[in-house]
Amino acid sequence: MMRSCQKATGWPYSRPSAADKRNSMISIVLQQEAIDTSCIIGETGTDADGAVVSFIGRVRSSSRGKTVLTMEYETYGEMARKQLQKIVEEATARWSLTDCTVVHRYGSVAIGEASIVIAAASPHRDEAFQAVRFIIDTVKDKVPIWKKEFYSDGSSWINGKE
Amino acid sequence: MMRSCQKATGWPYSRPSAADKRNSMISIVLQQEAIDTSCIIGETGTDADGAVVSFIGRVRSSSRGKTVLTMEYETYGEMARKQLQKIVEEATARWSLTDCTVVHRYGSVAIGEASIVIAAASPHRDEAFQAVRFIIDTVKDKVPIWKKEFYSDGSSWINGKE
Amino acid sequence: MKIKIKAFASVREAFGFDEKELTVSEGIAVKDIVRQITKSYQPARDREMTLLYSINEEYCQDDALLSEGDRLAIFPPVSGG
Amino acid sequence: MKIKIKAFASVREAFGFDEKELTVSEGIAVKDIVRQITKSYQPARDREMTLLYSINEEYCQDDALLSEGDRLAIFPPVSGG
Repeated sequence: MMRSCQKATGWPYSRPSAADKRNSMISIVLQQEAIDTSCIIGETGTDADGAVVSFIGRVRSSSRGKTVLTMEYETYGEMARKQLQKIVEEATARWSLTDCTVVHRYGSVAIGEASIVIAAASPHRDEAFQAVRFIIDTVKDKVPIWKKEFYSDGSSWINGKE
Repeated sequence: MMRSCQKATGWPYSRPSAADKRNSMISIVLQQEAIDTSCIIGETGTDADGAVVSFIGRVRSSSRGKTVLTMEYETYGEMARKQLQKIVEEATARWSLTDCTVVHRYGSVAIGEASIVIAAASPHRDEAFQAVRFIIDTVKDKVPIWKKEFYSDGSSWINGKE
Repeated sequence: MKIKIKAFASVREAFGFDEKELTVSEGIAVKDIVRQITKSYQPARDREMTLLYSINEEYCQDDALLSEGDRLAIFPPVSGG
Repeated sequence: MKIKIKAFASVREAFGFDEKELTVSEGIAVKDIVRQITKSYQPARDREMTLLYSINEEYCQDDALLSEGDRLAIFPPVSGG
């Protein structure tokens, strides 16, 4: 399901899935460009959806007491997309989402910019809340992406959850 | 805290509060105009925030088996603003939010349009998720706003939670 | 003493007004006013609606007492969001 | 048989390569390959990193066996999001 706002950038990825059969829409994108957050959130959901819940993960200016100048994300692209697809399919089936989009950046991401955006739509709010929470928690646990923080006096890989 | 995207429309409301003293930003808006969802979500949060969670409540095309043509929201404005402010102040204090915006519409709202947008920013995601969930649940329970659904063959007030 | 009464949504339609001023006796309770209103508005009584109340924009119970100049609001369970 | 090895993030830096082809004996396990690599890359062994593995883009344990043409990836705990 290619959306207008993703045509210009990124890497839309879709394949036939259990979710598709129930007329759910799933979009998984890994991209180097800045994420057009508004566009993604605004275009998620149909007239049957009463709720759109979204999560925006942003690069913070400080991390464990140190001032972060910039962040670099490295990804194992093929595996990251497979894992993301699996996670979103599971969430879609479990909470009967009608529409779900996940966009994750790689490469250099500036302070305040979004590193990840998740948007999920469902007829009622409880499902969308639970699904988005599940997706971000599972992404942080399973998807092969790593961040490296750059400080004025060096840099450091973040291994695992902070 | 007046934001650029709210200047044109709506009714920004703020008063000195416990939350303000901790440098949190709170915006409460009741407006008749369509909500600029992207703008609100995009402008919520600072460089210290790693997470922005948002909830968009939208008018659904069907409700308990009936096709809804349009929705009308009636509000007790003065009390609704007081209640919203109280709810958001409580959430801000309880989950240490740095920034939180709630915009609710009144008057006629078309199918697919947002009736409410809530956006909350915090350094870590757990707080923002919990706060947004608390706010929407409490809004639906406490804030004096009522909706009336219009069908092809009549209309119906929705009293209390569906 | 004088008080202001507001009604909203289905209650407003049942009562047939959205705002009116009423002259009532000192220290009257919310429920006495409601009884008086629903007596004269037959449709409202028939519906047996759940009613909520606020005085000066704060929720109150039906045994709350009113003072000169108070704004009493009567409305059904809310359904915003 | 030939397999492809990929390394990421801190493991990539410690190993000093991001991708290489290796000729190994049939039915070798992930841990045997890792032992061989960390032997020749002193810094990696010193760090005592927690390592995660995948074969052909699916997570696996270190006792998983490799087949001709497999893509083995070795990386530290993930930190995306």
